[in-house]
Amino acid sequence: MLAIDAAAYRSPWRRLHPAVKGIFCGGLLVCALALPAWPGAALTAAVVLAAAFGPAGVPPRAFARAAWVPLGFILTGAVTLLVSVGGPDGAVAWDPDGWQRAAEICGRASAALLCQLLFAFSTPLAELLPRLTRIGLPSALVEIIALIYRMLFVTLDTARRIGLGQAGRLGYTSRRAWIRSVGALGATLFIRSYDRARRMQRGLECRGYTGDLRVLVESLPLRAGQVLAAAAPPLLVASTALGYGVLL
Amino acid sequence: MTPPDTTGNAPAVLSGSRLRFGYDAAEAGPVFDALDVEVRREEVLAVLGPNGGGKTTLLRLLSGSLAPQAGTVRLDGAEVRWNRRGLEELRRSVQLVFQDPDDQLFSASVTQDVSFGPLNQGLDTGAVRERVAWALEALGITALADQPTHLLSYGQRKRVVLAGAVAMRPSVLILDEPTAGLDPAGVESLLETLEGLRSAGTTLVVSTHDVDLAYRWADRALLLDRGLLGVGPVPEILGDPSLLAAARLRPAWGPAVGRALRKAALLPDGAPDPATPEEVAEITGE
Amino acid sequence: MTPPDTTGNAPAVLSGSRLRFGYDAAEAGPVFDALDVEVRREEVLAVLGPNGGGKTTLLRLLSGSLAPQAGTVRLDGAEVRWNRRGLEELRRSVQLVFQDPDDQLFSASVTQDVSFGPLNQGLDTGAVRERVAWALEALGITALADQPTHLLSYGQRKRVVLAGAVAMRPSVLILDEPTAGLDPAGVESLLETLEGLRSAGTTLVVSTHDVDLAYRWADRALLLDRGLLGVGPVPEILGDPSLLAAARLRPAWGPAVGRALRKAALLPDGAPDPATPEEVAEITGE
Amino acid sequence: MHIAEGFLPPAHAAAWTAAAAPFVIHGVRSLTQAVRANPDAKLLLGASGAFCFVLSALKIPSVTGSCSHPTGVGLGAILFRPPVMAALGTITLLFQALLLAHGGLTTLGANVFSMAVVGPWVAYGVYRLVRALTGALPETTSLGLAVFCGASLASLGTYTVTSLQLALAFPDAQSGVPGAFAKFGAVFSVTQIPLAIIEGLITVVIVRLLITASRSDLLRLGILRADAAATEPADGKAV
Ligand SMILES: Nc1ncnc2c1ncn2[C@@H]1O[C@H](COP(=O)(O)OP(=O)(O)OP(=O)(O)O)[C@@H](O)[C@H]1O
Ligand SMILES: Nc1ncnc2c1ncn2[C@@H]1O[C@H](COP(=O)(O)OP(=O)(O)OP(=O)(O)O)[C@@H](O)[C@H]1O
Ligand SMILES: [Mg+2]
Ligand SMILES: [Mg+2]
Repeated sequence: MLAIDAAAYRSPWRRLHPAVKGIFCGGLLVCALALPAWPGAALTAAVVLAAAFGPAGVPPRAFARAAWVPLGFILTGAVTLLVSVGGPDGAVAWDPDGWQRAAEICGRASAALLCQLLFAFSTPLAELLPRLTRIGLPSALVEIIALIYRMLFVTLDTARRIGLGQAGRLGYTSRRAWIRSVGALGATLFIRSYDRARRMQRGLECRGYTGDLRVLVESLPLRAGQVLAAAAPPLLVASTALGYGVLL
Repeated sequence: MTPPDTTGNAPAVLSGSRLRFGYDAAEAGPVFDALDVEVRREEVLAVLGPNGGGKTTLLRLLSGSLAPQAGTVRLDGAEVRWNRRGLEELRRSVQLVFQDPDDQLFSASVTQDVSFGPLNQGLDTGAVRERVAWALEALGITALADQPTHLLSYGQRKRVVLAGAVAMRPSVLILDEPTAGLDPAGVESLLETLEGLRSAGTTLVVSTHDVDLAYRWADRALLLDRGLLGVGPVPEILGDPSLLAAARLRPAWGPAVGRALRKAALLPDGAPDPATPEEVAEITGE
Repeated sequence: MTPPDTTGNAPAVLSGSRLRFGYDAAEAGPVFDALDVEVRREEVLAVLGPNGGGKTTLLRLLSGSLAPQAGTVRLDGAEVRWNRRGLEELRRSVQLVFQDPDDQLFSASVTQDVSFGPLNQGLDTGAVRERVAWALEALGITALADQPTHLLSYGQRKRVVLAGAVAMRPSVLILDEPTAGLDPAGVESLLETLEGLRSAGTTLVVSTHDVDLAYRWADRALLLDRGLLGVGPVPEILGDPSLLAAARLRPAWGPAVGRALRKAALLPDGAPDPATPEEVAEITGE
Repeated sequence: MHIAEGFLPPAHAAAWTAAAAPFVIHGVRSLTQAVRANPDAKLLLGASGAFCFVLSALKIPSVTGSCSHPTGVGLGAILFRPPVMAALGTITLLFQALLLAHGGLTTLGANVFSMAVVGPWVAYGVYRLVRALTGALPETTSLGLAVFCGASLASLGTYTVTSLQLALAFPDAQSGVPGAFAKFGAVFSVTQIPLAIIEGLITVVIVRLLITASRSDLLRLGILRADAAATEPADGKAV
């Protein structure tokens, strides 16, 4: 239903401890943000893409589709850097240094985006969420987050089907109809969500629910070797980029 | 693949040729490929198959709720274009009713919900009002007109959704498992209503798991299990246990009992198979 | 009201006496009043009735998910107290599986979800792990162990919920329309699984609309239409067309065909009625 | 409008995270308190969170012809109150980042500040204000106006804050932060202003339908005045 989520469960990296993927993607993310954009961002992007389409087995089409919206934001945002306003050259003028800044930001942000996407495409949330208590979040909050994750798909499915039903009855043929349809859809979803919560309450009570949603979390081993292997590429990228800077 | 059946002579009102559809690349290939299907004017076509066989997918393709990845859908002989205009035209003639009524009920009251389609067709208030009254009448739920939808029983909700589709006066009504979740009395009264629509000229396409129901009600049957297994007149298709087994369906009672009764000379050779247990009782004279 | 059937001699493991329940004052009286019901050890009891007949309500009363407004529920002869302690005890022995699997699936992964019940029973991690593995095995879904629940099909989710109940090792398993929405092959394989549980000593209470299914599978049947219409051994209850008509159910094929075949001397007088079309074909020797 | 991963310089990302933190911590605290007071609230909160996420994934028409999404911030704040929305909104944004790649993880703080803190407070403030000012009008009109203003101004508020966040990060070479604010504001206004109006309209439709269909829930959430709710017949047809 959600392409990133579905791909994460099929990822060859699914069995890796989330911390390992966190170190790998997080380390590269730091590289993208902290190193000089050239060649730091370019190197980071290259490493991420190689990892994604190589060992992590990310489906390229889904990856590209997911990247589309945030890339659009990055490009739109960067465009504003090409001009300056209110200067001596008139209300709006080309900024001679603008393209450089824009390119730098585009590169940096795109590389960072790729790191985030790789993490999302290889880490199923079902395996990440129960571990959030380990980093000190209150267990009630973690249970709510996990519930939201589960109910999200039920609600999304409902929304999709109601939307299809509305479309079949010509509910999206004009703007007015569209607004009416989305409004009806939103209201129905709210009612359905509350009803769902009540029914789930009943259903879980039969299974002994008294307020705690404790479940068995399978422990994944965190191996030192994997941690080191995950930390190596970011360190390598950092030292290469910094070395490149020194040599220049 | 069985070639399209050509014994009947009613023209095809809706047809698909060489349809292909798959949900995503990761799945084991498309749900079906190069599927030919024909819906004839004023017939009842039953679509049968196991869970995941592709019934819902086919119905959605025929009603414009999914675009085929290859192949064409034709309405009255004209190819359907998958753009806004084309879809709008298709949806004026072909209405799909989902299995779960809650997927299509989204207004606060029955009248409001039934008026949704006609309003979107651009009718004026008077005409909409008429359509709504007529559709509620046709489904026998005029008494529910002012009820809030969330207080209705399952069977009542199914009827309201049907009224919402019928109010758009489609020439083809496609129903995804219309009898699922209804008790036998509910099934009977729904069938009666649908018979009424059909005799008023509506063509019906119905998906179901219930072989016995299809056997007694449909004109033609189409067996689907990720690909066409067979299509033709009901006695031919649903009387064939090996075909049904291939579609992972259990055989129908009617033909089995019919054979037994004929063997026992309780049923003359040319007579049709009994369609219900009541008919068996009648035949044996109780 | 038919008096409680006393032909069998297995002791009642779960029973309700003079149960009353109504949802709210606005409704036309309680769903039922002074209802007596008895579930016997290791039997399959089918609860049948029309939509709104009160099947779900009865199952919820028996499993402690609703408190009766009058009357008592007894587990192994001891009256159930409607406080936390009493309910906890009842739920150790009696598990209810709802019709809609999404009402009981709350966790993102199958193993996590199935472990919920055993953990609530206070078992330690090792024991829970064992129970989960055993329940998944019993339902034939070991391969799904680390699948996310939202990517499963309807039939698979039904099985996961069942596993969640079975993992608590109840002595009575109550199932609300377990076969609704499943295709015939799915029904068969579910029945096989349930047969396995039953031969391991689990008592089963099952609500359904499907007279033929109850006819071929259950030991006793209970007809409910806002009040008890009849309870007793299946051939007696489901073989009685007038009783079924009173419950707004259609007759079963089995008895009707059995009568016809006996009349035609195709079936000896003492032999049981055929339960499936295949059996009819066998009898007529095909 | 979600700020993408890596778009903000690290110092800005950290600063916005720090700015959003107290609100989120307060929200989480009120969430856990609600659960402690009533354990059943857990499932309702789960359902509400899922609702917020799905609401913000609905497609609505936009000027450019393509589809856009509502923020859902206004409706959420009116239904659940700003403190709870701070928590639910943060969770929604986290899921959007990980499941849809809308918004990033390092920019989560900035997005939370605009969409789970400022937006809800604007919505709630405006809603209460308009409600108070229009107390004399019929209940449906008053509620409709308040909901429209609350939802559309919340949407505009988040967009303004985001533009400001971007301006602070990338001041204009000539005119500094104000110039940059004008630039970002202008670029995104093309899509965001019509969206805010449409979101306002849709939210009105939703609330009106809820009044007829889910009166008891709204009463419990305190959206409706108990007295008026009992008498006022609401017509579900709007727009
Ligand atoms: N929205 C979807 N996304 C991905 N796969 C889907 C989707 N809907 C259906 N499928 C898959 O497509 C195949 C055909 O499904 P379809 O719903 O058409 O079957 P069906 O015959 O209607 O089954 P049922 O009897 O269970 O309703 C199945 O394998 C199913 O898992
Ligand atoms: N939560 C509820 N609130 C109010 N009334 C209810 C509720 N649940 C059921 N009812 C009413 O109680 C009666 C019995 O319903 P019940 O669900 O027990 O029937 P059922 O035999 O299970 O029907 P079905 O075959 O449709 O599942 C019906 O009239 C129904 O409308
Ligand atoms: Mg289907
Ligand atoms: Mg029921």
